[in-house]
Amino acid sequence: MLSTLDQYLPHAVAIVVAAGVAALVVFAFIGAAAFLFIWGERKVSGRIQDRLGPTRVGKFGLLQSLADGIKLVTKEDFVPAGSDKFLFRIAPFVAFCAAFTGFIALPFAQGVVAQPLNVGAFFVLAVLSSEVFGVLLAGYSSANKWSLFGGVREAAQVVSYEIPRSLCVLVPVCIAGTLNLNTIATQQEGFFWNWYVFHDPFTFVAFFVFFIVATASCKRAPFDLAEAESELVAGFLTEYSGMRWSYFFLAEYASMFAMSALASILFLGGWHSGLLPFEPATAFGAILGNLVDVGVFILKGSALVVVMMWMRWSLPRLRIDQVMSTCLEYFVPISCGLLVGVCVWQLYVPSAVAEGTKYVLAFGSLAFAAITLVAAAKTRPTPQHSGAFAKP
Amino acid sequence: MTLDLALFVVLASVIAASAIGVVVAHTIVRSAVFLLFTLIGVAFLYFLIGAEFLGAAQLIVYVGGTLVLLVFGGMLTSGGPFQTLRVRRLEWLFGGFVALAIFAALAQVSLALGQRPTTDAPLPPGAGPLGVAFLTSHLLPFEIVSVHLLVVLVGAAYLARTRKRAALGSEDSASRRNGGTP
Amino acid sequence: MIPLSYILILSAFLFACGVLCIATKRNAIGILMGVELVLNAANINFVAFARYVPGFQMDGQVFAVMVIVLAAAEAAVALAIILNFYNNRNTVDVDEANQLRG
Amino acid sequence: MPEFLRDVPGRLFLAATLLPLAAFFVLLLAGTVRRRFAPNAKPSALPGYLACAVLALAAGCSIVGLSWFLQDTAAFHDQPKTMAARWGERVEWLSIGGWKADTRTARSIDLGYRIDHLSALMVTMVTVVGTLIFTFALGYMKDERNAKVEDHHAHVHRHGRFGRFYLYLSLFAFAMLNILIADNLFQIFVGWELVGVASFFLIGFYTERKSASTAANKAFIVNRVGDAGFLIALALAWTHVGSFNLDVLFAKAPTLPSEVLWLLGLGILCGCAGKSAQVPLHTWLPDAMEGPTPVSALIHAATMVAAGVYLAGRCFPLFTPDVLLVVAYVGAITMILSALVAVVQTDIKRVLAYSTCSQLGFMMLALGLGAWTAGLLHLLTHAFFKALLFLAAGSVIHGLHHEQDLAKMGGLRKKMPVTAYTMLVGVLAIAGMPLFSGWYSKEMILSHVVGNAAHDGVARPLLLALPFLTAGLTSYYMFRLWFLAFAGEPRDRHAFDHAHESPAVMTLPLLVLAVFSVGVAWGWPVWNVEASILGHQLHEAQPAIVGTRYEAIHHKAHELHLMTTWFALGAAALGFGLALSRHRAGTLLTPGLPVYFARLFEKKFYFDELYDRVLANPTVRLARVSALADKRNEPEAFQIRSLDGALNSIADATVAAGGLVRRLQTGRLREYVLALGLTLAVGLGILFRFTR
Repeated sequence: MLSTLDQYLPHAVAIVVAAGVAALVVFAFIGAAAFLFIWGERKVSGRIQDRLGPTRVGKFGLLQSLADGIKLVTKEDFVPAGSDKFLFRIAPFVAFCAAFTGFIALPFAQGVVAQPLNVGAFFVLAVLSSEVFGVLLAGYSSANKWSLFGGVREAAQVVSYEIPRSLCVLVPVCIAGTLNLNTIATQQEGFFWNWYVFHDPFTFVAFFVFFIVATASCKRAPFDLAEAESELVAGFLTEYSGMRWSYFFLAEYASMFAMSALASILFLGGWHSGLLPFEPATAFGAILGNLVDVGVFILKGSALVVVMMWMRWSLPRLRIDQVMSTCLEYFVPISCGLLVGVCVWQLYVPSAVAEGTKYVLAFGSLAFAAITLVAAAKTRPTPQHSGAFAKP
Repeated sequence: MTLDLALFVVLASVIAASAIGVVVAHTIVRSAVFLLFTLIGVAFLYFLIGAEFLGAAQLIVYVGGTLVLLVFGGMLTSGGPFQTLRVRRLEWLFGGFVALAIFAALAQVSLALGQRPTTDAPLPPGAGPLGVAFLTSHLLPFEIVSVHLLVVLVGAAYLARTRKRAALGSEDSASRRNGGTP
Repeated sequence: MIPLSYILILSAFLFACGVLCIATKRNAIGILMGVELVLNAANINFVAFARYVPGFQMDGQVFAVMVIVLAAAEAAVALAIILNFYNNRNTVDVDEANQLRG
Repeated sequence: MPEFLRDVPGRLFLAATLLPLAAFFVLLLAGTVRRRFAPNAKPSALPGYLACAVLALAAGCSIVGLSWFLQDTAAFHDQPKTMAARWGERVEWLSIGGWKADTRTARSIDLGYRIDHLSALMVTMVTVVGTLIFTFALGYMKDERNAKVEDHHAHVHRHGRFGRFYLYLSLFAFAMLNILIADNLFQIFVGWELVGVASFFLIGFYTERKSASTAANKAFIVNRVGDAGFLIALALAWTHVGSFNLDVLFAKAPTLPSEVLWLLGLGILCGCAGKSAQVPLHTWLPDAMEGPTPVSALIHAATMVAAGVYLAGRCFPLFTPDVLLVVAYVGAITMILSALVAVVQTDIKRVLAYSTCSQLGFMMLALGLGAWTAGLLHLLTHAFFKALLFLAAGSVIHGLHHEQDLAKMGGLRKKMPVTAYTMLVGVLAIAGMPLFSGWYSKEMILSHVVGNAAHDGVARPLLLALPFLTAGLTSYYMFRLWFLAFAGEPRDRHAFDHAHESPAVMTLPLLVLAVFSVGVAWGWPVWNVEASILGHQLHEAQPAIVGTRYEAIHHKAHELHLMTTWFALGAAALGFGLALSRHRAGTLLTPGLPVYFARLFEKKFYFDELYDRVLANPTVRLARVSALADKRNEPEAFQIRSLDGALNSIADATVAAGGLVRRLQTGRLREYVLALGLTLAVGLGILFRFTR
């Protein structure tokens, strides 16, 4: 796009315009994604709880988010008396900016990235970890005890979970030998057994650990201690209303997708479908191929986001001490072990064994998924099993 | 004015403005927010100069770690909400004078340095060569930093450990309890 | 290309702000922030020289990384000390920490 | 044979040196452990066995090494470089100078060893004699193996110190061996000091006795005086030559300014005089008899006093003729004074101590007159028969339950025949009776004395007369000792009745030493003094300078030696006859001299008193006077106003200044930072202003 623009505009202006367009695209994508995810979350939660979810506005209630949005925009922008007004106002934007900036370095397809960075993985991690600052500020500036608790909890939790998250990111990075996300994804092209998740037992475990830890660092249930309704009213969100409130949600869904996207780039082959022996971008031409790639990538990311939702409505919330000990006593040692393990695997395991492991893991997981699906399809919920209170 | 320069001017003004903000802010958390902007600005300045790895490191260490720690500390130690500690005007005056003097001296040195011919050297090496350097030619600093970090880890944990505060009377602890509510 | 002296002046300004911050804050954590500003100023210089001085590319970056890491470590220890001070004095006002005055 | 030994067989001697050190550390560790875990247990005999075994091993090493060395000298006779490489090694221990800024060249202090005939023979002698003494001590120190020992002199009960004794002995042996094999003065000095320390420990072994601790202190302090001279020599060597290595020193010695060389020689001589108990630093040696007798044997025979003579022999090329003359006179005076004192002593060990002094004087005299081979041969032979004499004396003391007074002995040869006759061998040897080892060395020295006198035309009559006089006196007092102890009728019935022969562990070393005392210097034909094999081997190590400088004297000595032999024999016989006749008359214990002479001899020429008056007492008095100024409880206007006043005003001024300066320390962090910032700004400004 830059080269096209260069033909018509001075270089400097072209760059600014290109940057603006990229920012706009990313922002629009985040908006649309949040729009759909919020609807999706309500539908998923409804289904899990044996109800229908939103149905009234639009087909399947698809426009429910729009209606909510209109309501939020029109609400009064309320700032509590006695709060630090400046901080209270900027906190949601700090949080959103952090999540938004993470998308800058995320490649959606081969070369389809706002700013290609050599240290992409590192950058995404760094930026997403600064999202915590918005929450902390929100909690602090609200002049509300629950908010403060929420903020402090968030800070403690995210700072702790950052460690295993970074270590788990290092596991595929060790195999790839680069921090460039584009290169990492390109290395996984071809069939799905080339994905790094199936590379060896350590990456296989690392993927799950990373996913759980990422969920925690997005402060999603079961780790949503910062906004635990049953304990802290709504945590750092208590005093927020209207548009500022919705920015937090925008930030949350954005960072959920960013994390899922990072997971799919690092472990699940990025924009590679894993089913095609060729690269769509070369086979279908640049535009169509890249569109396919982007579609695949968004699909993968969204699938992981749906899993996060699924977890939220299936698992009970942990206590704060449990959250912390889970991280510091289990995830940190495990991820350290994984890092060491993957290095040892790379150095000392013969290539034949490594290749074999790849197929075993890939097809094993496939078989496991198939069996689970078949078993789930065959099992009908009986009245005894349907409710938690059915048995004393 | 090239694009680089324009971006630099924008970044520099953001950095400078928020640095001033750090100094003049009354409450500690506001200072921290301005410091956040300063640090992010510096990180982007690194990206602008071409030191990508350092920029990302600056973000993850300072913004994600140090600053959160500072705010945390501020929250743990503040006596009440939005507490400020005022400083006398004379101190401001004198401090400002010293800071100005330092700035003047450093600026003079900077200008003199800037007049020397500089070459537009190739971009600083990225993460890969840097990592190799850390394990070969610059192994000693790397080891020193590692040991230093370990020591700091132990030391900080030791310093900040909870101690039995038997010496404190009930009156004091009661006042502390009351101090928590606004 | 950005002239080297511009970057150096920016860092000088940050340094002066840091010193001013240290000199005018009574809150110990504010002083810590001033120290961070000073360290950042130094770091900017390192990175700038790494960019503009041939032969200093690697050293400049290595030193910058060292400074970042040490700053983080320093913040942790300083905070631990401040918490200790707070535990003993119930305040973080450094003007109260004058027991060693002559 | 292992590779590392085949190429550098000198390591055998290195091993012989380091083995006692290893034993020392093992014993140190074991002792520490024992004191920690079983403080009251009965001392075990193991330390003694260990130390003996280790030293015996060292002796084995050195004997193998010696034989190998002798083979090598035949094989590589014309390849001095190969010999040096095979029998010497060196590592850099400390490097000084040589920085970029330092224009002087780098110098280094090395640690190394170098084996020649002298050191090979000496090491062998020390280890062999040491092994025998160690073995003897197993029996002699048996009391120390009790958990509770009663000290009859200090009247205290204490824990046995068997292990500690061998600990010190091992250190002693190591230190001495280190001196012997060292190839540089610095290492010798290290060994030198270690010998001093070990002797301090051993002389003061019975720490509870005041006399013992005083004697230990005396030995240590008097030795320091000598060491001060040695240190001066070291400093001179370092500044003027830049190396401590002996070979380098010898090579550079002719180029040094004469006064430097002179001072260097005197300094070394001073060290030697201290260690070898030469006048005027001889007073410690008789007092050193306070240590257990095996220690005396070790000090007098093999280790400590030998070190001085050894060093004098080692450093011979550094001595100018002037210095050598001083050496000769010092030796002569020591020899006659000690001999005269020995004549009237009644303590069996003290007689031997003074005889040691006297014999050392002999050796020094020999060295001073250029009879290098003769002096060192006497050192070797003396080591054997003096060890024998001391051990025999120890056996007597042991048999008489710690009775040392000759007046209470007599007739003991019936009770302890082995001791008596082995001691007789020693007496014959030291008296210079033909075919006993002492004869060969003494004859060589005396013939050299005569040669020297003949060459100079009796320019220095004392140097001619005193040796013969001393030879006669030696013969007299040694036979006097033997007659008093073993012959005649017992003078103390009680002591005699309880006397008994020592156990085999003590008499066996005596027998071995007796064999050595007879035959160690033999050659073929046996009656030819100049045919001594040992003498010829030692002659190999003689510095070249001796051969050139004293060529004429050697010739004269050779010419006159038959006459000398008769004269010497006459002197010895005269001494023996006098002793015998006085023994017959029963007047051995009475001085038989004018009273004031007898007093002079008994009081050891008043050396101790002189030192007390001139050195010790004034020092103590000065200290007392100085102490007055510091005693607060004596209200003297003097101290309040002058000394204390001055000190107090200094202190007050400091406090006042501190009071002024401390205002700067406000305790306010921010002010400090401002000050720092201001300094930075000003400093930068100045830098920028002046370095543009």
